[in-house]
Amino acid sequence: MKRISYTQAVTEALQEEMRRDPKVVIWGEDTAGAGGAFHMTPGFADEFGTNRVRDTPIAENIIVGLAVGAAMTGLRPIAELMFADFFGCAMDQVMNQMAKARYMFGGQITLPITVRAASGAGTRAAAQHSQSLHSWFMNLPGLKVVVPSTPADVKGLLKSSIRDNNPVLFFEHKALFNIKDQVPVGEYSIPLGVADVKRQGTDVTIVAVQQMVYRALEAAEILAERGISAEVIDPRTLVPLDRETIVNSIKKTRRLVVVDECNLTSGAQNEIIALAVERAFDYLDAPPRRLGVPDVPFAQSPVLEDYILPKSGQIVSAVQEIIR
Amino acid sequence: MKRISYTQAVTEALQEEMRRDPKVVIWGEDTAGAGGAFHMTPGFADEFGTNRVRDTPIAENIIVGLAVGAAMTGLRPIAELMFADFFGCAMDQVMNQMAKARYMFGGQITLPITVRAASGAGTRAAAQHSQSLHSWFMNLPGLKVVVPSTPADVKGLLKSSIRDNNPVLFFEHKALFNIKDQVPVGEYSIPLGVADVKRQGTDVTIVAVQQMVYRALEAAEILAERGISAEVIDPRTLVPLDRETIVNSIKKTRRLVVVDECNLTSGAQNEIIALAVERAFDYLDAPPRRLGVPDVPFAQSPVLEDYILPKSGQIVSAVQEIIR
Amino acid sequence: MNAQPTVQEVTPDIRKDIQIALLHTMLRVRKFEEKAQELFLNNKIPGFAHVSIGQEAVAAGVCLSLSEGDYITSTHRGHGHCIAKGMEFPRMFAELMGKRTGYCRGKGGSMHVADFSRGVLGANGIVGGGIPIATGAALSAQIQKNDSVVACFFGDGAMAQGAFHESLNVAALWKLPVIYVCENNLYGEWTHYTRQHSIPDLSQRALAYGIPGQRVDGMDALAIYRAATQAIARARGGEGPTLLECVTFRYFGHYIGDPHPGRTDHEIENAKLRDPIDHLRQALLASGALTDRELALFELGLGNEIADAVAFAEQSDDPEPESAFEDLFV
Amino acid sequence: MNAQPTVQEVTPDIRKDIQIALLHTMLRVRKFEEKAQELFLNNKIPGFAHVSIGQEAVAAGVCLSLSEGDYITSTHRGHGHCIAKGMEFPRMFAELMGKRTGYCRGKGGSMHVADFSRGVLGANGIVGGGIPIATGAALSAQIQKNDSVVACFFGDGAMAQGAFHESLNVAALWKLPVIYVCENNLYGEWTHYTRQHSIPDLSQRALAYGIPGQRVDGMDALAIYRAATQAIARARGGEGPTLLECVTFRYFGHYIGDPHPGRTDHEIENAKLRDPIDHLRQALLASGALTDRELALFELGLGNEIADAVAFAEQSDDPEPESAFEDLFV
Ligand SMILES: Cc1ncc(C[n+]2csc(CCOP(=O)(O)OP(=O)(O)O)c2C)c(N)n1
Ligand SMILES: Cc1ncc(C[n+]2csc(CCOP(=O)(O)OP(=O)(O)O)c2C)c(N)n1
Ligand SMILES: [Mg+2]
Ligand SMILES: [Mg+2]
Repeated sequence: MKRISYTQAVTEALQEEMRRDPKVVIWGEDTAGAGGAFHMTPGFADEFGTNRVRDTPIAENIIVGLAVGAAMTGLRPIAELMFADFFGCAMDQVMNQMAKARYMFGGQITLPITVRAASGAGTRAAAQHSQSLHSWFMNLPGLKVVVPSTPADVKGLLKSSIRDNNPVLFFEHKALFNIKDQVPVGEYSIPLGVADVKRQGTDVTIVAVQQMVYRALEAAEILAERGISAEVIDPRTLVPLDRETIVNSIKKTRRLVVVDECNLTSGAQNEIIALAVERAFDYLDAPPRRLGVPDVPFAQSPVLEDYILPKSGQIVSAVQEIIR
Repeated sequence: MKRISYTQAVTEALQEEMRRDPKVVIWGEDTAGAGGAFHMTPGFADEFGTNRVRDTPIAENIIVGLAVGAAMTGLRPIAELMFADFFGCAMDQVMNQMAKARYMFGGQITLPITVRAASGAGTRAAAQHSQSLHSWFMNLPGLKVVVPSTPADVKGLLKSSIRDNNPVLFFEHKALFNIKDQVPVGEYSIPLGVADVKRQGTDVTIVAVQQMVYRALEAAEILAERGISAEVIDPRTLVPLDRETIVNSIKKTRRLVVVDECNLTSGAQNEIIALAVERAFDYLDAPPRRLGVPDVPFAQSPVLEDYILPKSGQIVSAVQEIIR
Repeated sequence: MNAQPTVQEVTPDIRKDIQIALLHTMLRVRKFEEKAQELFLNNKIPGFAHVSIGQEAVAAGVCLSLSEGDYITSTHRGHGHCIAKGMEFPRMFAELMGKRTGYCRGKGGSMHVADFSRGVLGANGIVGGGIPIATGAALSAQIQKNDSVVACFFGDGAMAQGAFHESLNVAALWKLPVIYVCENNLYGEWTHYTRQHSIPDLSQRALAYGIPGQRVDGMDALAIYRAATQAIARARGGEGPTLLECVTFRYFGHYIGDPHPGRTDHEIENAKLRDPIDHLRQALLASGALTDRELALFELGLGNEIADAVAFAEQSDDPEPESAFEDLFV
Repeated sequence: MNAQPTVQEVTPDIRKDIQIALLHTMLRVRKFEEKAQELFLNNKIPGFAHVSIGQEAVAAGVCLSLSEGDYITSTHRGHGHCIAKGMEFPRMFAELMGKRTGYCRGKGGSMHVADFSRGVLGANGIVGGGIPIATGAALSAQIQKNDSVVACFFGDGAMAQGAFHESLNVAALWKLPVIYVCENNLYGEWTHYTRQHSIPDLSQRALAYGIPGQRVDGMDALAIYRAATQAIARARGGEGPTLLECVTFRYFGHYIGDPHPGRTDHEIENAKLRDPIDHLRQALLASGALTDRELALFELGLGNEIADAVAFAEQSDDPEPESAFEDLFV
């Protein structure tokens, strides 16, 4: 094991896959010359050449569209969108082309595409640079959706995403960029569709994603001090979703709290709630609870941003309300 | 009362509002010269002039962007996107500008915009012309989302949408265009945020949207023959959502089935399920059930399209499974 | 556009067999689409379908300039491109009818027909949706250095989409091997292109990207063949993209069954006087390059081929309902 | 760009008081942003912020050509536009610091500052995001026949976005009263614009829309004022949009704190030799239009104004947490 940051994990995964497979190519705004807006592709242009590593103009629809056309004709592209919010500019190619092409064309092709983007709040970047959009993409058949929380997960899941023969949206959480943790040395990958139980427990299941995993773990510490044993599950990929692990945990703990950065109404949280009532209704000793961002955009003011992001204290309260 | 079609109801609402308020303007592809791709603005250019009624180029992002800029500076625009799928091309202006502008700017302005688009499946139009995207927009704070099922609702809700000082997405369901029904004569409107109980019942609450309202009513007929009394609730607007009416119904019937055309994973159905467990968990005698489109795009083949669209028989079965 | 009919000379710079192939291809497209219209109006084809009758010269002229390893992207009005690139009638009809033997197993229909084995990267139901994809395929050819060229078809209407601009800028910047073929049939749906674009000569948009732009008579298969051959050679030679605007006309409405009331009879009849098939046929017959008998035999064969293809499609089964769950993920 | 410094003559075609106002406006912008940099680096400004130091001539030249009822849309690098259009320091600083007294009550910050009472329709965090909005405001002015004109600012990078193309086509087609002002500071983030665009002279993109395009020295406030005044008169007269490309330079990195390592010292020093403020100041002093004393007094006043504004902003409270729930729906 070695200790690296979340962004270093991205870099290593990209680099190893580009070394392994000459069909892997990467492009985005400032990817080549500047080594990436978030410095995740440093020196890539030198190592792999500007044929395989490219700076694109600022035009997100073509950034994704290039990947669709290239994947149809034999490459394994990685497209960088910088901020997830910029999916707005790329949405036609994402929703009407990339997600649907294999299906519409009766399975004639595969589309081994990875689209990477930084999502999430906590950096005072305001409404247009803080969104979490995974609920949308879970509701768009044809895409896999990956939401890693730790450096080790980032590396293992990004390698699997690149190798996957389907389009994958890979969300890197901005507030976690500088987190450092142990990552296995040498070749390894983590399959898509396998949740990780980040903490074992018996009294309540907390399902949390990305930044919220850390807040859930903090909450679990506090709860432990109060004699409540919380199990924290990080789904790691939302499509495919490891329904078994989640359902089994709920059957064991008989209580569920879901915490995510999606806005509450029609957020990804609901999928876990619906799963619980669909597959474990009779096991539930209390109503499942969802925590998320209230239905407003993010403001730039730290006071306002912090106020609407779920905090560990709220997770603790939610758990205690259903374990009375 | 008089009997008119769903599309005639659109036309009447648009026409009455344009007559009432000179600030109301409308544009879209073929809106003026051809009277609309779906013939919902016939003769508008003649009556209101090509200053207020315009044909735009085929460029959805600017169609919405024009509305944002125009609303900021005193107009009350109606933007036509033809098919809801084309939101893909307009998404930046929808998600990063229209939905957020008032909030980002600290409430300095209002944005009285109505964006109309035809959504839903059932017309063999395949993957890029059949989507139901309301789950996404429910998860995008700053927009109201309207999903009318009957000509009377169309007319009353469209008039309210146009008069509303917030951005409203108004979805017209393609499969209902030719449905005819009674509509009040003379001026009337229906407030946004008030569900309609389309059929009263005591044994189960069925929440259904647009085309699915009709299938739910069919199911309710069949269930009635079998001695089960179903209440069918049409939320009519998803943002704001009339949570009271739905929760009260669930408390009364103690059972819930939700049916909608969103794909199942992270679909709008989940919001109703989450609502039920949040506000009526202790009343539920059985797990709430959701019906929707499985997680695949629509195919052109009628056999395939019909296979994945929820049918009244499935609603009946779902109800019977939870009323054993 | 000049509405005066003139008998064309056999053009010496284009080989006779190619001229005949152009005629044959146009006839194949025309007959296919006439049959598709009939089938649609008899409710044998579900959903939407759009025919390109009148515009066949563009599909034929461009696709016959391409090599086998080359690619095309097409549009909602794409039957012609598909057929000219070698796709076969039986599976085309089957796809239009939503049958399991169709190219896309009934999932695509007219607006999403594709044959990747022949380099057809798909029709597209989104106006402008194929332009970035074509550009990506060209980037792929450049990266893989495999000598392929992409022909990207789109309508006049599509040129207003942001996707057009983003694509041409990148293709020109990187000198990608792609040619952009605007089929300007004067209308996007029912609105004249001059009411959708701020300049009357759309080929001038090439100036914004520093690439050659050329306005071509879209009713003249030879002119298109000539322009496309040159543009493709340029693309293959690493000199980058070209924008061709082929000015043409669709004889029928926007979709099958649409009367397109906004056009005058005069406008339509005028265009028909310049019918691309009639003209090339007359020229080839007049010059002796083709005999009446050869042509009659070809048309007979074509008729039979169509009849067989329709029979194949009609006799094909619908997809298994459960196949709705196939073909999404690998 | 010519790097040789030359002393400018006072230009006779622009009134002296306007020339002085241009200088004052540029100084206001420069001093505001120098202070903003300092505050940011002292962690007084959260989030992102981008300064336009070096580019002030564009904001001043364009905004001083506008009338009060006119509008602008701005970008992520928008302080200059806002100040030149009359927004005031105290609420600007307060907004950057996320305070409740800010123009947007702390919700917007640097990237989303706006003042609708002065026609500032918002900075924008989306590259190209303001271009459709400006076009919509111009359509609104045309429909309401209220004589307003819109100035739409964007960077060289934004010109690659589809939104640019869609907007210019519509504005040109309908002859909307808008001027499109590209601030070409040679870089989008850290990539030179010639590696983002297929043509070196971005003003040539106007040809694609049939509108005038003009490349202007973006370091010369008078040249910009002249070009903008003409374009605005044209727009107000119903003749439609103009594209102005103002070639300029940002002295600092992409965002505050960014070193922008890809540029050479030589490149930066060369640009500074052409500093828009220095040049106009020298010209006005040399010609006697302005005295040293007048200038010193102005700068003194400006310094005080900034100090007071910062004090106001620093003393202002944060927003009430609950105000996060306000301002979404009416
Ligand atoms: C993004 C998008 N917007 C609108 C439409 C609806 N639509 C289908 S075809 C068409 C006209 C296209 O015009 P043009 O590009 O000239 O092609 P043509 O039909 O003339 O061949 C329109 C507006 C669509 N399919 N996709
Ligand atoms: C849609 C979108 N894509 C990318 C970005 C990230 N980004 C912010 S500023 C910028 C560079 C913009 O360049 P330019 O338009 O030249 O403006 P400048 O910063 O030079 O003033 C980029 C890529 C963004 N904010 N929005
Ligand atoms: Mg056309
Ligand atoms: Mg720039």
